[in-house]
This record gives sequence, C-alpha cells and structure tokens, in this order.
Amino acid sequence: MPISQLSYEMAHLIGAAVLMAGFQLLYQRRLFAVLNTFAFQAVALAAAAAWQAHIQNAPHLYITAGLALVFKAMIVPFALHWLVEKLGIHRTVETAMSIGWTMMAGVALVALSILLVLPVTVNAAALTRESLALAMSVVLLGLLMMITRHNAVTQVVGFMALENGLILAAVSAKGMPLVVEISIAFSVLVAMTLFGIFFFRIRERFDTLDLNDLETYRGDRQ
Amino acid sequence: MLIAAALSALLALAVLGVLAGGEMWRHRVVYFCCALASLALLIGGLKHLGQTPGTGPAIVLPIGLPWMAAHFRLDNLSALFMVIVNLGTAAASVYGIGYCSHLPEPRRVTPFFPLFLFGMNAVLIADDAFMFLVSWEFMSLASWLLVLADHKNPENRSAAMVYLMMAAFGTFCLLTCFGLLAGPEGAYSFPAMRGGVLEPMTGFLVVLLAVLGAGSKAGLVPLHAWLPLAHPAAPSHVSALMSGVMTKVALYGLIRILFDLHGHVAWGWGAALMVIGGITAVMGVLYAILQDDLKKLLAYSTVENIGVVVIGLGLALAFKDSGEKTLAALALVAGLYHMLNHAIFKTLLFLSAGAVITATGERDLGKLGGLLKRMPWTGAATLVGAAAISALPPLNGFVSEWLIFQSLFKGPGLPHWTMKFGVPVVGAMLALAAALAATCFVRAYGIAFLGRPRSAAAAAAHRLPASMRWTMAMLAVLCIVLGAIPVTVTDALSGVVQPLTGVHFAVSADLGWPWLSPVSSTRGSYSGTVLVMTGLSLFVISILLVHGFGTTKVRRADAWDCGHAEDIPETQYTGQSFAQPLRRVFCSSLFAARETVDMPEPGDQSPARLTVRVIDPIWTYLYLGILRVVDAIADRVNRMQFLTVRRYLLMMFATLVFMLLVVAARQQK
Amino acid sequence: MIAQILALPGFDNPLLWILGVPLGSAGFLAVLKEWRVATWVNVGASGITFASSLLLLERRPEPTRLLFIDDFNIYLVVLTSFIGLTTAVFSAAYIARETEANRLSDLHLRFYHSMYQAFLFTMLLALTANNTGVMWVSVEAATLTTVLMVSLYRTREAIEAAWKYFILCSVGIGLALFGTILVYLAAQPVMGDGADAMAWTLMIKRAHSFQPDLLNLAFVFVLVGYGTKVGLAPLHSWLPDAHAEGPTPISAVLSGLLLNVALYALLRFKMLISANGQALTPGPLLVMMGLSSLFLSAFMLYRRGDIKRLFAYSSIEHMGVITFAFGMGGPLANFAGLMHMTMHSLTKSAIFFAVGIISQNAGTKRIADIRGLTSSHPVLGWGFVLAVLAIAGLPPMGVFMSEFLVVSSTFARQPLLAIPLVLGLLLAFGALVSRLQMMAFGEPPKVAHAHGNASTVSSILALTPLWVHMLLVLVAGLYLPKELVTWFQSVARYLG
Amino acid sequence: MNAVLGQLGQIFLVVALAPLITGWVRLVKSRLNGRIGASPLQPYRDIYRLLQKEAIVAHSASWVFRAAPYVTFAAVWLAACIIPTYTTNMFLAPAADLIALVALLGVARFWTALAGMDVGTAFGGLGASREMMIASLAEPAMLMVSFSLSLISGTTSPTQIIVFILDGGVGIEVSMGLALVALIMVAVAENGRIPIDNPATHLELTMVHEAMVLEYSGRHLALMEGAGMVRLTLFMALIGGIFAPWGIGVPGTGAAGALVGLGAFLAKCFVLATALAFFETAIAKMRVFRYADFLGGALLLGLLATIFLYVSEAV
Repeated sequence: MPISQLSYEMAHLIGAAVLMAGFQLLYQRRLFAVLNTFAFQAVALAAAAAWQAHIQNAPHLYITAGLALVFKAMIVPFALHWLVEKLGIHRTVETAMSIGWTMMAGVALVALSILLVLPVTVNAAALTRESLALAMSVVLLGLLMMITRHNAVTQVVGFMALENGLILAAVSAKGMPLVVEISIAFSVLVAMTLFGIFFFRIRERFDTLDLNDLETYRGDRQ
Repeated sequence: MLIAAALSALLALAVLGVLAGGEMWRHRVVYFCCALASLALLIGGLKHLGQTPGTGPAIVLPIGLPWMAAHFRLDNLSALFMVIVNLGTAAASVYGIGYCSHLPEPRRVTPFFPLFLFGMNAVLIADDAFMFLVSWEFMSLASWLLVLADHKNPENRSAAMVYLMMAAFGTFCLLTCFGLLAGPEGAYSFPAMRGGVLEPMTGFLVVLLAVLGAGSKAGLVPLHAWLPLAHPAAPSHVSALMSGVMTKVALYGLIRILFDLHGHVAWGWGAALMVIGGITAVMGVLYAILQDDLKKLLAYSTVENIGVVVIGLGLALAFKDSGEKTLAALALVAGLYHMLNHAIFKTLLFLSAGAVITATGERDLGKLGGLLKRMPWTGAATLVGAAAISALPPLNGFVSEWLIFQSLFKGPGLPHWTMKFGVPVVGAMLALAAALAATCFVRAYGIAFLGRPRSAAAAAAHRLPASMRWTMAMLAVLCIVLGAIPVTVTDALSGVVQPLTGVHFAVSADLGWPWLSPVSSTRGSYSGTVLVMTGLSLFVISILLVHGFGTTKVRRADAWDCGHAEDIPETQYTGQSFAQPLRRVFCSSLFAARETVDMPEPGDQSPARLTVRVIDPIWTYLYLGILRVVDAIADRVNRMQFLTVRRYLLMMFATLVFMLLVVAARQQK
Repeated sequence: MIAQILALPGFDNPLLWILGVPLGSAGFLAVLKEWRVATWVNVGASGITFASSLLLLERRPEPTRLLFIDDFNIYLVVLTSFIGLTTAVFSAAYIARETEANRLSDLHLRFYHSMYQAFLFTMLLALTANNTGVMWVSVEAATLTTVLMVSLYRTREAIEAAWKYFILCSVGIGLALFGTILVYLAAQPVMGDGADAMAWTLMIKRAHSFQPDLLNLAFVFVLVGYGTKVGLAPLHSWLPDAHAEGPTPISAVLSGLLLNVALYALLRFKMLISANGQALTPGPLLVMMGLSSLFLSAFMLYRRGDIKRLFAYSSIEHMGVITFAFGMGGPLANFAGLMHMTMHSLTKSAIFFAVGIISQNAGTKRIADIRGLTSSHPVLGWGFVLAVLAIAGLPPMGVFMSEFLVVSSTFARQPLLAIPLVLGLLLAFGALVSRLQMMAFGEPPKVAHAHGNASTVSSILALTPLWVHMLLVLVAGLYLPKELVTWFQSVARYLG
Repeated sequence: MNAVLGQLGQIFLVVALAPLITGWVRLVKSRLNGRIGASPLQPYRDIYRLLQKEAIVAHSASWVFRAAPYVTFAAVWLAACIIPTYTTNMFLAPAADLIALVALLGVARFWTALAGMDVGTAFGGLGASREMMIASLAEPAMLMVSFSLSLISGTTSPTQIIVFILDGGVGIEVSMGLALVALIMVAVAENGRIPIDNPATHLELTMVHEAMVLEYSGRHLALMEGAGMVRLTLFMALIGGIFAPWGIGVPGTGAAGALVGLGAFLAKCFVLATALAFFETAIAKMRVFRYADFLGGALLLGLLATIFLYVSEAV
C-alpha cells in the first residue's frame, strides 16, 4: 500500500506530540504533574503505534499500542501516584539545573538529533526519517530528565520517557520483527517489578526515595 | 644439546625445590644439581667460544607466539655471556649448598633459584623478541620472589616492590623497542629484525628505549634505584647473582640491540651513552662511599661498574659509526672484558658479604671489624676481590679498565667536536670513579675485616661451611688468573666482537702473546704476565734484602697510637668518619650532605652529637616526585568513586553527546 | 516471521542442550528446597552445559535465523560454559561456608541458584543468537538476573550497588536498543523487511551496501550502550560496586563472562562496520574509551581499600586494554584483543575465586586486614600470587602474550598512542603489585578467624577451580592450540 | 746497550739513588731554615739503623699489617722500574705505561691505607681516610696528564713519549705547560709534600701519610720510608724525563749514552730536589679540606691540557 502524504503528516504529528510531552516533562515542577504528563506521553505513543500499525499494515503493532496505552498510560502512572502518596514523598520536583537551562539543553539536543538523523537517512523511507529524529530527541530528553532531577520518582519517569522514545523508533522502523516489541514490553514489565522491589526495600531501609540519601551509604570509603 | 639438557634440568629442579619441604639435605641436593647444570652451561658456552665465529645450531620449539614458534640460538655473543653468567651461577650454587641452611626460610629460596638461573640463560639464547622478553621477565619474576624471600621485613617488601616496578618499566621499554624493530607486520624473530631498515626517527626511538629498558635492569643512573634496595634484601648468593650476573644479562640485551639488531646507531648515541656511563660511574661510587650497609655498598659499586662498561660500549658505538672499526672492536672488547671481570669479583664480594652476615649476623659496617683474623679464608679472598674491583694491577679489574682507558684515549681522534671535547671529560669521570672505587673498597675492607671488632657479634664470628669458603677462594683465583693472562682473554673476546664490528681484531697482534698492545707496540702496551713475574721477583728481592741486611725479630705489643693507649674499639675510625672528607669534598652539593653538631652547654653532662644528613637527589626528586604526582592524581580521580547515580548518568550522557558531536563533525567533512 | 525466528534446534543439535539445560535447571532450582542438593544440581547442570559445548568443537550446527555458531562465538561459548562450570564448583564450596556463617537464608539460596543458571542461559543465548534483537533481549535479561544476585546480601551497600547497576545498565541497554534499531534501519533497505535484516550471518554478507552514515550513528549508540555493560570509562560506574557487593561467585562471572558478552556484542557491530567499508572507522572512539578506562582504573587502583573493588577496577583496566586493541585494529592487535578477552576471563575469575576464599578466611574484604597469605595459606596464597601476577601481565602467563602483541604492534604503528598505553599499564601494574605484596607477604595476622577452619573437602573444592584456571592461563601463555589460533585469526580479519 | 742490562741498571739505580735525593732535599731545607742539617747520606744510615731494630707489631694487627710494607715497597719499586731515568732502552718498558704506573702507585697506597686501618687505632683510620681522599683527586689528575701526553705523542708509554719528544715531535705548547703544572701538583700530593702533607710532622691533626705508618717500626718502617723515597725519585724521573728529556740514553748509543744519561739524570734530580726544597720552605701547609681545591685544580688543569690541544688546533 503506497503511503500517502497524509499518513506522513499524521505520523509526524503524533511523533511531535510525544516529543512535546517530553519537553513538558522537563518543564513540570510538581510530581503529580510529571506523572500526568508522562501518562499523556504514553497515550501519544500508543497513538503513534496504532497509526503505524495502520499505515504499515502491521497488525502486531496494535499490540504494542495497546500495551503502551494500558501499561504506561494507566498502570504505571497510577502505581507511581500510589507510591508517592504511600511513601509520603515530597511533591515538588527537585532539579539539579534550572528549568530554563534544562529547556535550552533540550532544544539543543533536538537540534543535534535532527542534524544527525536527517542527512543520513536521505535514502531511507520518508516515514522513518523524521520519526527517527523525533524518537532520538525523545530518548535524549529522557536521559536529560534523568540527569537533571534529584528525585527518584522523576528519574524513573525520565527512564520510561527514554523507553518511550525507543518504542517510537521501533514502531517507525518498517517491518521490524515483533520480537523487539515483545522484549520492550517485557523489559518494562520487569523493570517495573524491579522498581517495586527496590522501592519497597529502599523504604524499608532509608525512609526516603531521594537518591541523595541513598548515596551516602557507599562501600570503600577509606 | 648439553645446554638444552641443562636448561630443562633447571626447570625440573624448580619443581624439586618446591618438593624439598623442610628437609635440608634435599635443598642441598637441589643446589648441587644447580651447580652441575651451571657447569654444563659453562662448558657449553666455552665450547662454542672455542669454535670459529658464526651462529650455532638453532632450536625451534612449538611454544611462544603461535604463528612463529620459539627460536633459540647460540652465537658467539650469547656464548660469551653464557660463560659470564654461569661462572657466577656455578659459584652461587656451590655456595648455596652450604649457605641454604643459614637462611631464615630456605623453602622460599630453593624453588626460585633454579628458575632464576633458567631465566637468565634463556635470555641469552632467545632468538626472537617474544622469547627474549618472556625469559627476561621470567628472570625478573624469579628474582623478585627471591628478593621477597625474607618477606617479613617490611623493608624487603618495599624493595621488592620498587624492583618489580623498575623491572616492569624496563620490560615495557624493551617491548616497545622490539615492537619498533619488528615493524607493524610483527616480524619478531631476530634474523628478520636484522634485515629491517629503520627510519631515522624510529632508529632513534629504538636506541632510546633499549637504553631505558636494559639500563633500568643494569642500573644506569637514574634508573639504578632498585639495586641498592633489592640486593641487600635478597639472600646473599642471590644478590651475588643479581648484581654480578643479572646486570650483565641486561647489558647483553643492550649489546644485542645496539650492535646486532639495530644496524646503524648514530655516533651521537655513543656520546650520550658515554656521558650516561660517566655519570653512572661517578654517582654510583659516591653513593657507595656513603653506605654503611655492606650489601648496599656493593650494590652501588655495581652501579659504578655498569657505568664503566657503558662508557666502553658508548665509545664502541661512536667508533663504529665513524668507521673506526678496529677501535670499536677495542672498546667493545674492553667493555666485555670488564663485564666478565665484574661478574667474577662482584659475585665474590657479595658471597663474602653473605659470609660476613652469616658469621656475625651484622651487615652494618659500624658493627664489624677484625674479621680477617676470625675468617682468614673469607678475608683473604675478599681482599683479592676488593683489590680487583679497585682496578689494581695485576688483577683482572685493572686490565679491563686499562683497555677502556686506552680506547678512551683514542676517542678525541674522532672527527666530531663533541667527542673531542667530551671524551676527555668522560675520561676524567672514569678516572675519578676508578680512584673513588679504590677509596670505597679500602674503606669497606678496612672497616669490616681489619682493625678491632666493633661489636660482640663481630668478635664472635664463626666458621663457615667449606663449600662457601671454597667458592670464594676459586673466584679469587679467577681474579688473579684473568689479570695475569689478559691476552688469552682478549683473543677469545675478539672472536665475539668480530660479527658485531665487522673486523677481526687482535689486541696482541704486534708484540705477541703476553703483551697487550691494542693499537701498535709503540702506542702503549701492558703485560699482566710480565708485571706479575717482575712484581713477584721484586717482592721476593725486597724480602731477601730486608732480611739479609737486618733482623727478622718481631715483638708483639699494644698499639702505640701516639701514646693514646686505650682499649676501646669505638675509638677506631668508623665507616662514617672514614667517608667524612669525601663527603665534604664531593657530596656537599650533589647530595646536599650537611653535618650538624649538637654540642651540649658547658656543664651539661649529655654527650655531644654529630648528625649527618644526606639527601639522595635522584630518589627524592625523581622517584618520590613521580610518586607524589601519581598520588595527587589518584586522589583526584578517586572522587569519581563517590559520585551520585545522577552524576554517573551525567557522565554517560556527556559521553553520548560528545560522541554524537564527533560523528556529526566527521560526517560534515 | 516469528516461526522463522523461533525455529528451535533439534535434539541432535548441541545448541539445544547448551541453552536448554541452563534454562531448565533454572526452573528446577527455583522450586528445589534443599540447598545442598541445589549446589550439586547447579554443578551438574553446568557440567552438562560445558560437555555439550565441547560437542560444538566436533560438529558445528548449521546457522538458523535464531542461533548460529561461527569462529567468533564458538570459543566464547566454550569459555562461558567452562567458567560457568568452574564457578559453580567454586560456588558450591563458597555457599557451604557462607551458610555456615549464616549469611544466607534458604530462600535466598534457592533464588541464587536459579538465577545463576538463568544468567548462564542469557549469556549463552546472547552469544549464540543470530538476531540482533534476541541478543539484545538476552543481554537485558542478563542484567536483570545479575542485579538480583548483586543485591542478594540485602545490605545497604549491596542494595545501593544493585540500584546503581540497574539504573545505569538499563539506560545503557536502552541506548543499545536504539543503536540496534538504527542498524536495522540501515540494513532494511538492502535486506528487506523482517528477521533477515537482523541476522548476523546474512547481514555481514551484504553489509557493504548498507547506509554508512546510519551505521556510524548506530555505532555510537551501541558503543555507549553495550560499552556501559563492558564497563568502559566513563560509563563504568556500576561495575566496581556491583562486583564488590554481590556474592563472590557472581563477581567472578560478572568479570569473567558478562563483560566479555557485552564486548562480544559490541564487536559484532564493529564487524558490520568494517564489512561496510565506507562507514567511519570506529577505531578512534574505541581507542579513546580504552585509554580512558585504562587510566581511570589505573589511578583508582591506588586508592582501593576493598579487595573486590580492587579487582573490579582491574577488570575495567583490562576491558580498556582490549577495547584499545580492537580500536587499533589490524591482524596483530585484533588477535591480541581476542586473546586478552579469553585470558582475562580465566584469570580474573580465578582471582575472584581466590578473593572469595581469602575474604571468607579473613572475615573481611579490607586489604589492610589481609596479610601474609603465602605463609598462612600457602596453596591459596601462591595461587593468588600467580593469578595477580598473570593479570598484571607477567610472563609466562597468557595475558603477557596479548599485552606483548598489543603494545608492540601499536608502537610500530602509532608510537604516540602506545606511550599512554604503556604508562597506564605500568601504573596499574604498580598498584596491583603493591596490593599483592601487602596481602600475600609479610607476617600473617596472629588471630585465627572463626571462619578460617573450613573442612578440607570444601577448601579443596574451592581451590581446584583457581588452580585449573591458572594452569590453563599458564599453558596458553606458552602454547595455543592450532584451532584457537585459526579462529582468532579469522575473526581478527573480520574485525578489520 | 742491552735492554735487559739497561733494565737491571734502572732497577738498581732507583733504589740506590732514592735516599740520596731525599737526603739532599732535607739538607737544602735545613740550610734554608738556617740550620746546618744532616749529611745527604743520612737517610742511608737511618734505613740501615731501622733494619737492625726489631719490628714491633700491635696485638690487634693481622698479616695485612706485616705484608703491607713489602707489597708497598715492591709496587713502588716496580713502578719506578718502568720510568726511564738514564736510558730508554729497557726490557720492561712495554710491560706497563702511564696508566699502569698510576695503578701501581695505587696498589702501594691501597696497602698502606689498609695497613693504617689494620691496627684499629683512630690515627690509622684518619690517615687512611685522608690519603684516599687525596688520591681520589690526584689519581684522576695524573690520568688526565697521561691523557694529554698520550694525545700529544700518540702513546701512553713513558719511554715512547720521551722518544717522541726527543725526536722533536712537539714544540712548546700550552697543553704541555698545563700538563707540567698539573703533574707537579700531583707529584706534590702523591709524595706527601707541603702544602698537602708535611713529611716531617707528627702533629696529630695535620698528618696524613705519617698517620698511616704510625704503628710501624724496625724493618717495616724502613720499607715504608724507602718506598716514599723511591716514589719521590720516580716522580722526578717522570717530570725530568718527559719535560726535559735531553741527555737520556736511547737504544744504539751504547754504554756512553747510558753514562751521559746517568749524568743528565743526576743533574735533573739535583735541580728538581733543590727546587722542591725551596718550594716547601716558601709556602705553608694547607688545611685538610682545602686539598680538594688544590687537587681539583690539578684535575682541571689536566682536563684543560687535553682540551687546549684542540683549541690550538682549531685556531
């Protein structure tokens, strides 16, 4: 099936929504707002996956879309919400770098992604080109979020934003075998379980989720 | 065949050494077998030396680098060094038969001793870079373990540490040097390297690295730091080998690379080597004069002698590059001769130091004295060794120094102005070193063996096993023989230098057998043989004259001492007081030697104190400096162990972005 | 498409056993209650795995879309299953003594054994997978299993180490996935949609027509991603703590196996790049990472007070050397890198075996409290000395041969790069030897610790793997089997 | 004249003449000090007297102490045998050269110093220590002189150098002058003359050579004194022979040449001994730690002598 102009633009639009959500994540100062934004990003991702499934005529991508919608947009934010309340974590986001600088760094990263991806994918299907640039931006923004936040919950969110970027890239890659999607879903599942265990243990021992406290206990101090 | 059998036997002996356990006779058997193996190797080397110049049979073993196999070959140079090495090892092994029972933990010595012998011999016959380095490191490793034999003493541990570090440094230098010689295709066999053509820059680096690599093992200043630490730490028969023999193996490496593998070393390197040698000789002997520890003193004296040899080697290089092949051969013969001699008398002296330490338990000169009476054999042999190392005729040490001086005196004939002006300066350094060496050994021998005992331990020195005494006696005889028949030795050596300098050279061509006349009969000559005969005759005549004209009566009495009759051995000159004039003259600026007198107030009963402070500039500024730098960097780097997860992620992120930028930049091109 | 990938091997195929036995026993051990039996099941399963891996030497199965065996991974599979076996043997002794000291509960032990086999399974799958995606999944799974094992002791330090390990490696593995997707995108126009564009055996043949720029970009992500797992500085941060806080057998397999597998993944991608020909050479990046790892760890070694962290940093150092070698490229350096990988695995796991016993004997991991091992425990002490000397690069052990080749070939081509390499090696050498001397020599401590009197059986059991490894390393330093050399050389050619 | 005969004559001559030269120096010095002084033959009597006395050996001394006088004397004598005095036609000439000469003197010093330390008194050690310090600078200076002479004449053999200079191979050169000064300074130090050492002193703090032989008596002391006298003769022969070789007998001139040579040698010794006495009377002894400056100067002069050869060549 030939891919129409509309299909591109739709795909790019949804991709751009994911990226926008990524920026918003950087911008949020309140923990619950971060979780909500993350949920929004996951929804956008699900939409992107579904759209790709539609235009590539690849039904298995619907599964990915469904997973993203149910798992990332609903269960995870809900679980984190619950954790924050349960553990009584500070509701404000502690940043290591001022929001303004973070945003600027984010813009620079997006520029870098475009600079890198667009020229090199001249021969690739147009569908993939821009999606790839968008996905890479989301990955880098997720990473940026992880390094500019002190709070463990925000870091986890950053990590998952990074994974969202990965999935965006994966679904945009034409004909990529299912195994990848399965693995991503699988890894997120496991990652969550692990996080749960960790949170449980960390609360058990440290009373807080702030990584600054966690890091004071370190072997090999001389 | 003999050699291969002996080497395999040494490996087997190492296993036996492990199995020897606590039974002392088993250890003795191992040492005895080591001596046999050394003798076999010695004979193998001598047999090859007797043949016409040329390379011996090669042995290829299916080990080593997989696509190359291990090559071994005995040529004249290796054969000579095999003789040098195994003279020392044979002596040390025989000595070990008696000595091993005096060691605190013989089980930590016996297994590694044969390995050490194996390593040194394997270096000599290795015919490819890989086996050379494996053997080289084998030698270092075994000797490191031997230095650690008395590991409970923290000083020995730090000595071993410094030693192994320096050894590793040297190995890396040699490794890179061979890498350059082999080229990017990895032609690691020596015959392939010989054929290689080197760029000027590469050639320069090869020589530099060879000098650093072999020099750190041989003990060239400023890479000598490990010698005075490691030699005292090791058991004495091992330190004899490390000092007398292993340093020669290092010089073998240097000669192999500079004269054989590297086709064409520029004369400038010869000049540089001469200067390094001169500095090494003078610094080494000055250090030696300041030492109170018998074995440290000997170790520094080794540094000096290595310097002397290196002067000869440098001179040979300079002559060779300038086309003066005969003079190159002369200088090389002189250097090789000195190595042979040093191997003998330094082994002797270390063995005697071991004997002194065994007999008294002391190695501080300040606690010794009067040992000649308690240990007449050791004392006499040591006297010969001390005289030989002080380059006194008619002993062997003099002959080689004479040859070096002779070739040095021809140095200004070279067309380079650097050499014209530099050679006399190096000559002055060599002369200074030779004179100071005599001072050093007058001091060492006079304080330790003559005079009155300075401690109860020295007064109660006990007899030693026969094997130890005989070893020393044999070495002393060798010192005399090699001095008395120099021409025989140089004739043998000229066969060794022929392939290296490309000219057949006979130092006795002009006047015939007993006369050593390096250039021509009218250009200065020497005959140890004639000198010994005449000297002995004059000695006998003096005795006859004196006894003929006068009385032979002798009366024993108390020492007169200008009327200050006393019975306190402490009033004798000590090592430190003996060194005082020299310390003031030579060391006040070089070592920042300072004396402070702490004189009590009048009426105060406390004793006055004289404190001597000497700073070793090389150790303080070079080695400790490096250590400080490493420490400071390590402190800074260590902060990275204690960052937060977020910062680690930041590092990762930065790496990623950096690499992306690199790719972006490279793609734009 | 799925069926294509999941075409399972038949019973006569050794790969079935190599992968099936660890997976099956992981499940079995998860329900097995008696830990004493479990240790032996663990050993037995690893033994069967090793035995079946030896069958590969006889007969290589045909590559499928899922699994394949070639010159590169064959020896790694054998090596992995071998170290898996020896570590299992060591682990049996180690666990016995840990339970004596009441440090581990039964539940923990069940979990431990099950995870051990699961870990082996993921390692072997990553090595044999003929699909970039499957390989990625296995490496991810390997991370998860080891995270759980690192946190086994439930101490604050262990949890923190595991947390750090988990976060950093998850991010790394995410980046690696992005790289994998990029490679797929580069391959897809040539290979067509589907699993063909992810199969090593197929991709390598047509890699020359891949989009080179995309490969460049992909390689950066793969390098940072898998490089984190390899422990290249400055991505190394998880490694020392994860090694130090987990049970010692896990440190042994982390250093000896996991790092190799991650490096293997990295090298597979490098093969694609060099087969492509037009892509930028990744050499400079690898050399840079190699040198930074070497220097960082060399200096770090001087400040380590914890014996396990010390050797963890030494692993970073060696990974740096290996990466450097592959960065230099050329037949000699690549050969050296492959050899160094093998030798490092054997030696480092041997060191960790020794370290495990040492710290159990001494009751501490503090270097300052460990003294005079060659006097107090001669067999262990001398084995430890031999192993540390081997890892420090002294002949006649195997590491020397590889370092010889790396340094000499580098110096002949790029003296300016070789100088820092040599300096770094020398620095690391100094740190290791000084620590070695502190621990192995000197007066042993007077007080005999409570754990110092283990039964002879368990101490022989604990020491055998150590000496077996050292014997292999010793032999390899002087003699390499012809087959291994041929494999190394053919892989070295592919690596460019 | 036969080389063997020439050699035998030389061997005899140096021993026979040595006390006379020492006696002459002492006589001139006495006269300069305003004393009458003993006969120049007095040293012969002294030595004979010492030979008749029994030798006293300290309890703490070993065989080194007793052997040292003989070794010292034989070494110095051997060294003196190879420096041509009255003829260059000597059998032993090729057996040793200037380097060997330095070393032979070194043998004598080595044994004397050891003997000084053997008794185990403070003075013996003091003497040995100072003597070796002096030697450590004097020996290199002497070797540098040999170096420059070897560069000028192309040989290190004293006989050959004399032959070369006699043949007019060298004119008046800066280097020769520098070498001469250096050699004289070395000779002063080697023989223990003022300003380095005072052979007549027994003041504890200043003695060097005397401190070493303090414990000797009888025939041992005779030998030690004799060795000193021969050494002085040796240096006079060396200086006189190389810097004023005229008159010395060369091969082929027969007995007449030898006689002329003998006369020339006696004349040179007479002049040098008188000059030495004047010199010693005119100056004062140095402090011990100033020796280094004096002898370091000699060493540098020797070095300069070699370097000046090329400077003059280049100009």
